Amino acid sequence: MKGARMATAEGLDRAVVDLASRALKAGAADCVLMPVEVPAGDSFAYVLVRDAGLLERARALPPVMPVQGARALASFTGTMAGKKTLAVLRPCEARAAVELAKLEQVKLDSVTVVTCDCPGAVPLAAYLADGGELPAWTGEPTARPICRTCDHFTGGGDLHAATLGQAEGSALLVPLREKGSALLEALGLVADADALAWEQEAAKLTATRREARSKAHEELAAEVAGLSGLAQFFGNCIGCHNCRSVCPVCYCRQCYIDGDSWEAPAAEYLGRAQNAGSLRLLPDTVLFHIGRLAHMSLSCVSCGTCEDACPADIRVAQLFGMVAARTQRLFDYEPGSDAECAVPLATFKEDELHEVEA
Amino acid sequence: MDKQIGVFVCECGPNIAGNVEIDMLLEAAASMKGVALAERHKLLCSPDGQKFLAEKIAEHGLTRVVVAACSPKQHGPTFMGVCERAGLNPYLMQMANIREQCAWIIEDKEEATRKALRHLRAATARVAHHAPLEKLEIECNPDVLIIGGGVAGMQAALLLASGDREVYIIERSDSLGGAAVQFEKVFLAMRSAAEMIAERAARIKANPHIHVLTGCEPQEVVGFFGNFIITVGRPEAEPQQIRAGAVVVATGFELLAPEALAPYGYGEVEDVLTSLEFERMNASGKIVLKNGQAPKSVAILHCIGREERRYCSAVCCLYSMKLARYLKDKVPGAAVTEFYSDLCIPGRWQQGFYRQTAEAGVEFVRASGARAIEEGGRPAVKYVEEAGKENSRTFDMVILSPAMVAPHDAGQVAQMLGVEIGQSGFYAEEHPKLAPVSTSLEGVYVAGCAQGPKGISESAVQAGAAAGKILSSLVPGRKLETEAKTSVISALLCQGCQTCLKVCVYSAIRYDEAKDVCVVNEVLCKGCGNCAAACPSGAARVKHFTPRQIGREVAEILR
Amino acid sequence: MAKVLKVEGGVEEGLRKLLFDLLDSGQVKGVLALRRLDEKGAAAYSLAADPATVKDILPFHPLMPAQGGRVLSRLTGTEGFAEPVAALVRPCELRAFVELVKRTQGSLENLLVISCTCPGVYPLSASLDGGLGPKLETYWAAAAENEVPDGLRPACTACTEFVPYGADMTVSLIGGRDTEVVLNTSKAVEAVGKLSGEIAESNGDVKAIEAMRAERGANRKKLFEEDSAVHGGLDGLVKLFGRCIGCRGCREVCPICYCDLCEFVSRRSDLTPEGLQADLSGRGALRLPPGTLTYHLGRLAHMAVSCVACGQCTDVCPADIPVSTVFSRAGASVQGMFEYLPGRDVDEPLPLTTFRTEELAEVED
Amino acid sequence: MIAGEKATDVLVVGAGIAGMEASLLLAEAGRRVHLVEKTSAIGGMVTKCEEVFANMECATCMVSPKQQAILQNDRIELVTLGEVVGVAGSAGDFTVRVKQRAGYVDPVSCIGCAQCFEACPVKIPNEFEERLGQRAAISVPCAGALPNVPYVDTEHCLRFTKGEECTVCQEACVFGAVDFSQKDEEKELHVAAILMATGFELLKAPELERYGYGKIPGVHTAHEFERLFASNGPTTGELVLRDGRAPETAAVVHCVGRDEKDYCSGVCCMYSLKFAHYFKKKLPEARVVQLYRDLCVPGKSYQRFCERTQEHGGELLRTPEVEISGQNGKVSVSYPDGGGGRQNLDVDMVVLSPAMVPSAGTAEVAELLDLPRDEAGFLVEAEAAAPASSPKPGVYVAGCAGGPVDIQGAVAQAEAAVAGILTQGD
Repeated sequence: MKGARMATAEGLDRAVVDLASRALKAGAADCVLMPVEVPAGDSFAYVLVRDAGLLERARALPPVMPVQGARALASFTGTMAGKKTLAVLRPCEARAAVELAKLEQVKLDSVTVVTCDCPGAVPLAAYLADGGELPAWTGEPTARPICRTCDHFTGGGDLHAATLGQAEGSALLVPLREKGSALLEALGLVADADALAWEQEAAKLTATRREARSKAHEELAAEVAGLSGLAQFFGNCIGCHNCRSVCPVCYCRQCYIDGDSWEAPAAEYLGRAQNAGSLRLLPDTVLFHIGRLAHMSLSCVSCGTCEDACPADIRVAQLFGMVAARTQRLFDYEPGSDAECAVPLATFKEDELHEVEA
Repeated sequence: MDKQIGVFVCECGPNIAGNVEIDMLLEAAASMKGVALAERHKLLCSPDGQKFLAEKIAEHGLTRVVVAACSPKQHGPTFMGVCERAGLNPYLMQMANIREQCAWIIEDKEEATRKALRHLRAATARVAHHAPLEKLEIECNPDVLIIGGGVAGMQAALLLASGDREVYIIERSDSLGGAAVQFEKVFLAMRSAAEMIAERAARIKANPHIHVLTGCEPQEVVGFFGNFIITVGRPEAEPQQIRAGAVVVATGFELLAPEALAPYGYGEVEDVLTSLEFERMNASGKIVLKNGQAPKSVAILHCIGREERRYCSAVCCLYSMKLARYLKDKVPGAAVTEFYSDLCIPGRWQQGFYRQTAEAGVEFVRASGARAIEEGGRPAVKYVEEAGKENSRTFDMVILSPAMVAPHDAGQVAQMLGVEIGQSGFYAEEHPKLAPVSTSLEGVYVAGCAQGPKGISESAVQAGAAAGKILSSLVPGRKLETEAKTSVISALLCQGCQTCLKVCVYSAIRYDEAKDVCVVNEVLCKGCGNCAAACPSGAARVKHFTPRQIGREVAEILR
Repeated sequence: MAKVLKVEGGVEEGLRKLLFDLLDSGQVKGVLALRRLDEKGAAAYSLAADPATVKDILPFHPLMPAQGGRVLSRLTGTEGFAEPVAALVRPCELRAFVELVKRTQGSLENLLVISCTCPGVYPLSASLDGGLGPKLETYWAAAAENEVPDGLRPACTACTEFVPYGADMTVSLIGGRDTEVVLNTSKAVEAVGKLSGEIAESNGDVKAIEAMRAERGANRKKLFEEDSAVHGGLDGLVKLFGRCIGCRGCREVCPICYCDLCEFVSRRSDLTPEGLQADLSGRGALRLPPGTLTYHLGRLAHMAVSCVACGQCTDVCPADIPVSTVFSRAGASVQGMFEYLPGRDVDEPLPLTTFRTEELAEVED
Repeated sequence: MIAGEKATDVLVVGAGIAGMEASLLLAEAGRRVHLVEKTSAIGGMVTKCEEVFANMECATCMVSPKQQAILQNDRIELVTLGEVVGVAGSAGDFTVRVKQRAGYVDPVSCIGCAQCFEACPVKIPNEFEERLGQRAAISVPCAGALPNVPYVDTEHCLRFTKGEECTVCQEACVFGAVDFSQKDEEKELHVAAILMATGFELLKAPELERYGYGKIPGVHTAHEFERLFASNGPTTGELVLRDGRAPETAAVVHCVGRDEKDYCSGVCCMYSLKFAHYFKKKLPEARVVQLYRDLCVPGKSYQRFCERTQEHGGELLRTPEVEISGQNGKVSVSYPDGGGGRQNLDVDMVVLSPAMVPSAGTAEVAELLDLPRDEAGFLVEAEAAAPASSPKPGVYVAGCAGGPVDIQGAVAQAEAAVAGILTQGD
C-alpha cells in the first residue's frame, strides 16, 4: 500500500484541519464535519462547517468522545442533497457510519470520511471534571478501558492519516477506498510513499490489543455468568437508557422497551412480586439490556459511548463489546468493514437451514 | 369500549370433563376481568353446541368470546364461523386448547386443571385486546401476460385464452418456438419439433384472444396479483403498457456458454462440436467434418458442466442418445460412443429408448472426467474408466452435451418482478414440492426450464399447471379476497431502515422515499410476521399478533 | 391534633417493623419502597409482597435511584391496584405522581401513601462505589438534630417543599428524635389501628419544620441567584448546554416527561433540507446532531409548570450539567405566575397543557 | 341437479397429493368436487413419510394443511372408503356410480378420541404400518390420520366374521358415534370431468423375494423403513431390526425391480439417499452404504442433496447388480468387484428401494372408463393434447397413475389437469 506524505509539524490536528480547509477551498468538499471545541471550552461537539475560518478550534482527535460521529452524520446526511461532505471521524465512528449506511440511516454517497490512527479517548466524566490530553499510545494508560483493548484503532475511513510507524512530525495519507484517492487527487497529492512501516506497526499493535481484549473478555465473561451475574452487573442501573440514546447503532425513534406493548395492570406487577417475593422496579431493567444486545450486538463497534454516558458507572461498553464479539464471530461478520456485506439478520443463506438440519 | 367476554368450556364428553375440573374453570373465569358470562357445554362443536354458542352471543350481547376446548387446528374455523353467523367479528374469538394440551396429556387431574386454567386466563387476557379484522375485496383483471414464447409459453397461452380473458405473449426473439425449434426431432416418438411448434403457433395465430409481441422485452413491472401493469419495450416503437392480473415467466434456458466449454476441448480441438451446433449441422442435412468428409467415429460426451453447476440437467442423457440415433440414421456405418457418468433416464419409456439405442449399435462407456483433447492431429476423448484407470481414445468427431443453465438475464427479470432466484440460478418456486409453478410473489408463475432443467413434456405440464393456478384463482368478474391478518407499519415509529423490506418474502413492503418510511401492501401481505420480528423499534406489527396481545397471553401463561 | 403512631428502634428498624406488620396482617398486599439489592450497596425501588423480604427494605434511604412518582406511574398507568399497597415515597416523588395522575398516567386507587418530612438525599454518584456506608449514620443523626446533612444534592438543600401533601401517613424524619408516624387519614388510622403500637395525639415538631423551611429557603434563594448570574440569558444557556451530549437522560428520568415518544425526537424535529441550508448559509456552521438547545428549552416549556424540583435530571447527567437548578428556577417562576404548586392537590386542575397524546393513537391496539 | 342442466361437478379419484391439489384448485374455481378415496384417510403415500427430500422437511407439517383444507372446504364432498363402480356418458356429461362402504362410525358425532379401538378385542397387523404394528378391527391407519374418524374393518370385526353380538366399541363411545345400522351406499353423480389420481404402490413380494425379502429378517422395504422412522409409527421412530436390535451397519439397495419392470422410477435414488439422513439422525454411528447403479438425481437441487448426503457420511457404492443372502442375523450383500470376482458387504439391515408400480384398483377404474394402459399398467397420456389429459375426452390423469413421478411433478400435473378441466369445451 502507498500513501501521500503530510507534514504534521504543528501536530496532527492542525495538519488535518489544513487538509480540510484545502478541500473546502479546492471545492473537493462543500462542507466539513469535525469535532470543534464548544464555546465554554469545556468539551467538544461535532460541527458542520462551510467556511474554513470556523475550523479554528477544530480537532481531528479530541481527547474525549462526547458524541458518536456516526450519530452526527445520521442527523443530516439524509437531507444533504448531494452536497459533498468531508467528515473527520475516529475509526470506530467511521465503522459505525458504515453500519448505519447499511441500515439506511446514513447516506455515505456524498461523504468522504477521513480517519486517523486513534490512541483512544479519555473517559468523559474524567475530562469534564479536570480536562486532560489525548491518551498516549504507550505509557500510563489514561484511555477508557474499551479503548485500551480496541483492535480497530486504525483505518475505517476513505482516506486514512497514518501516524503509526511514521517519523515525528510526519503522517501518511493512505487512500483506503476510491473516494480517498479521489480526494488526494483533488488536492493534487500523490500517494507515492510506501506504507509498509504503518502496516507493520499497526499489525503488531493489533496483535497485542487482541490478546488484551480476549483476556478482558474472559474475565468479564466469568463475572457476568448466569442471570444472577447479569443482574448483579446491572445492579446500579437506574433505567435512564442513556446507553441506548447515545449508541450510534440504536437508531430507533422509539425503543421496543418504551412502547405501550409492555404496559400491564398494576395487579400483574403485584402478581409478579408475589411469585418472586419481591419485584425490582422499574421492571425489565436487565431485560432492557438483553433486548438491546439482541437488537444491536451484530453491529456494535465497541466505541464506548454508552459507558461514557452511564451515570451509574456500569461497564456497559465492555459487556456489550464482549457479547458483540461472540455474535459477530457466529455470523462471521465484521461490522463497518465493508459497505457491501449486508447485516446477517437481513439475509438468509440456504445452507443455514441445512446447518440446523444436519 | 366495555368488553363483554363470554367464556365457553367444552366438556368434549369425557375427553375434557374426565380429566379437568370444569366447574373450577368456570368459577375462576367468572371473576376474570371483562368476563360477563361463563358456561359449559357437552360438545360445543356439535350442531347443538354451535347453536348454543350462537344464542348466548346474541342473548348477552357478547363482544368477545373464549372457547376452551380442543386444538384450534381442529375447530378454530368452526367457532369463527359460529361467531360470524352470530354477527360477531370472527377475530374476536380466541380458543384455549385444554384437550390436546391438558386433558389428554396430563395424568393428574389437578395438574391438568391448573394448566387448563393458565390457558384459559391467557386466552381471556388476549382476547380482550383483539381487534375486529376485515378481509379486503379488490377488483381484478383476468388477463395474463406471458414472458417467453417457447413451448411452455405457447402451451399456457392456448389454455388461458378464452372469451373473457386476453393473453399477451412477449417474446424477445422474432418468432415463437423457443429452444425447441432448433431440434429437428424431439425424442420419444422422434416426432418433428418444427411440426409441433408450427401447429401450436398456427392455433395461437388463429386465436383472437392471444396477442403476440415479438422482439419485445419487459422493462418495468408494477402492481400486484390481479392488477399488474407491465411496461414492454418494443423495437422502433414507444414502450407499450399492458395490464394483466397474472404473469407467467416462461423464459426458458440457455446452454452452457462456449467459454465454459474450453476445458472440455471446445474451441481448442478441431471437430469438437456442441450439441446445438450438431443439431444445426444435422438440420442442414450434411453431417461432415471440417475436411468435408463424413465422420467414421463419433464420441458424445454427457454431463458437460454438471460438476461445476452442481446439478444434473435431466434431459442430456436422452438428448445425447437422440443425437446418436441421428448419426446412425444419417451416417450409416459410423461408430458412435457415448461417454456418460450416470444414466439419468427416469420415466416409463426412457429405458426402452436407451435399450433400442444400444441395440442400434451405439457403444456406452461409463466414465468420469471425460473431455476432448488432441492426439496425433485427431480429436480424442480423455477419460477415467470405471475401474479408475486413465484412458484416451481417438475419434473423428466429438460432440459435447452441455448443461442447461438459466438465461443470462434471469436475475434482472426476477428483480423486476420481485421474485427470487434459487441457488442453481433458475427461478425459485414458492415450495419445491407443493407449489412448483408458484413464486414467492402471488400472481407470478414460472413454467418450463425457467424453473429448472426439464424436457418438453414436463415443460408443457408446468405450463398447464400455471394455467390451472390462474384459471382457478383469477376468475373473470370475481373479486380477490385478501388476508385479514396482515402487518402494518407505523409511519410514526418507522426509521426507514428497510430491514423489513429485506426479510419480506412476498415483496409486500415498499419504501416511501418521500416520507422515508416503509409501507405494507395489504393485498400482498400474508401476515407471516417476518417484518415484525425484524423491526427493532416495533414499528412493524402483525394484526392479531401484536406485542400487546402476545405479551398479555404469555404473561398469563407464566403467571 | 393529629393521631400519631410511635415506632421504636429508629427510622429504619422501626419502619421495617411497621411495614412487616402491615404486610403480615394483610392490611396491605404489597409494599413499594427502596430495597437493598446486594452487598455492594446497590439500592432500587421494589415491590415487596412477601413479609420475609421486608428485612431488605431501606425506608427513606437517602438516595433516589429512580423517581418514585415515575415508578408509581409505571405500575398504575394502565390500571390502578386492585388490592391495598403501601408506597414509601418522598414529598417530591408524591407530588410528581399526583401531577401524573392529573394527566391520567397513574392511579391512587388502593394506595396507602407513606411519605415523610424529607431531609433530602445524596447524589447518585455518592453511592456507586459501595453504597452510602458510614454516611448513613451521620445522615440520620443530622436529621434527628434538625440539621441539613452535608453532601446532599443542591436540589434537596434548596428544597422548601419537604413536607408531603396528601400522604396517608407522614413519618417525621425532621426533628423527630423518636420516630413519629402521623396518621393523616382515616385510611391510615384504620390500617394501623389493627396493629400493635401506641397511638398518641401530636402536632409533630412544628418549630423544627419552620426552622428547616427558613434555612432551606435561604439556600434556595442563594442557589437561584448564583445560577441566574452564571446561566442567565441565552448566552448563559448556550454555555451551560454546550457540553450536552444529547443523551436525553434528563427527559428519560424526569417523572413529568411521560411521553412514549418525545416531541423532540419525533419526525417533526428532524433536520429539514431548508433548515440545514438556512443554518449553513446563515452562520456558516451547524452543530450536529442539531437542536440541543431547542430540546432543553422545549422540554422546559412542556414540563416547567409541573416541575417538582426532584433533582433527578442533574443526578443522571453524564456531562455534569446542573439541569435541575435551571429547570426548577424556571419552574418556580412559571408556577408563581399561575399560583400553582405542582402536586399539592390531585383535584387542582393543571393551569395549562402543551402536550397532546393523540399522535400515539395508532400504535394503540 | 336439474335435468338438461350442464354438469359442472368434477369427480376426482384418489385423495393423494395430486388428487388433493386438484380438488382444492377446482373448488377455488367454484366447481363442486366429489373426491373419492378408497381408504379411510386422505393424503396418500406421503403420509407414510416422516420427512421428504430435498430439504428434509417434516412431511406431516407439509401435508396436513392441505388435508385440513380439504376437510374444511364445503365445495369438496369427500367419499372415503369409496370406489367408482360404474361410468357412463362422455365429456361434459358423465354419469358415475360411486359406492361407499359402510364404516359404521358417524363422522359428525365422532371426535376421534380413540376410546373405541383401545377397547376392541381384535388385534391384527396394521397394513398402513407395513404390518410392523397392530391395529384393532375398528381403527384409523395411524395417529394423526385425517379425517380422524375410525372405521370398522368388516373382514376382522367379530360381528361380521363370527356373527358375535360384540358391542365393545359401541359401549366405549360416549358420543354414540359407532352405528352398526349403517349400510353400504351407492350414489349416482353427474359430472363434467373425471380426474384419475389413483397413485402408486411399491413393488411387493414376491418380486422382492430374490432380494431375500420375506426370508431374511434383516431385509426391509423402503416403506417399512419409512414407518420405522416415523414418530407416529409402530416404534415411534426408533430404528430397530425385527429382533429389536439397533442396526450398526446398513445397506440401501437402489433400483430394486428396475430390470424386471424395464423402467427407472426416477425418485428412488432421492428417497434412498434420504434414508442415509434418517440413519444419521437416529443412529449417528451407524455405517450406511448405498448400492446404486446410476445416480438419477434430475432436479436442480437434487445433486446438492446427494453431495450433502456424502458429507454426512453416507457412502455411495456403484454396482450393476447385487445378491443378498442371510446368515445368523447378518445380511450379506455381494456385488461384482469389477475384476471378475465378487465382494461381500455384511450388514445388519438392508433397505430395498423398489420400483413404483400402479396402485391396486387402477386397473379396475381404467376398465370402467376403458382407458388404455401401458404394459406396466400405468394410464397412458394423450399425445400432443393438453397436458395431463387421457386419450378419452373429459378424463384426465395426474400423479403416479400415469407413471412414476415425484411430488413436484405430481402437483404440477394435478394443476395442469385442472387447467384442462376448467377449459374443457371452450
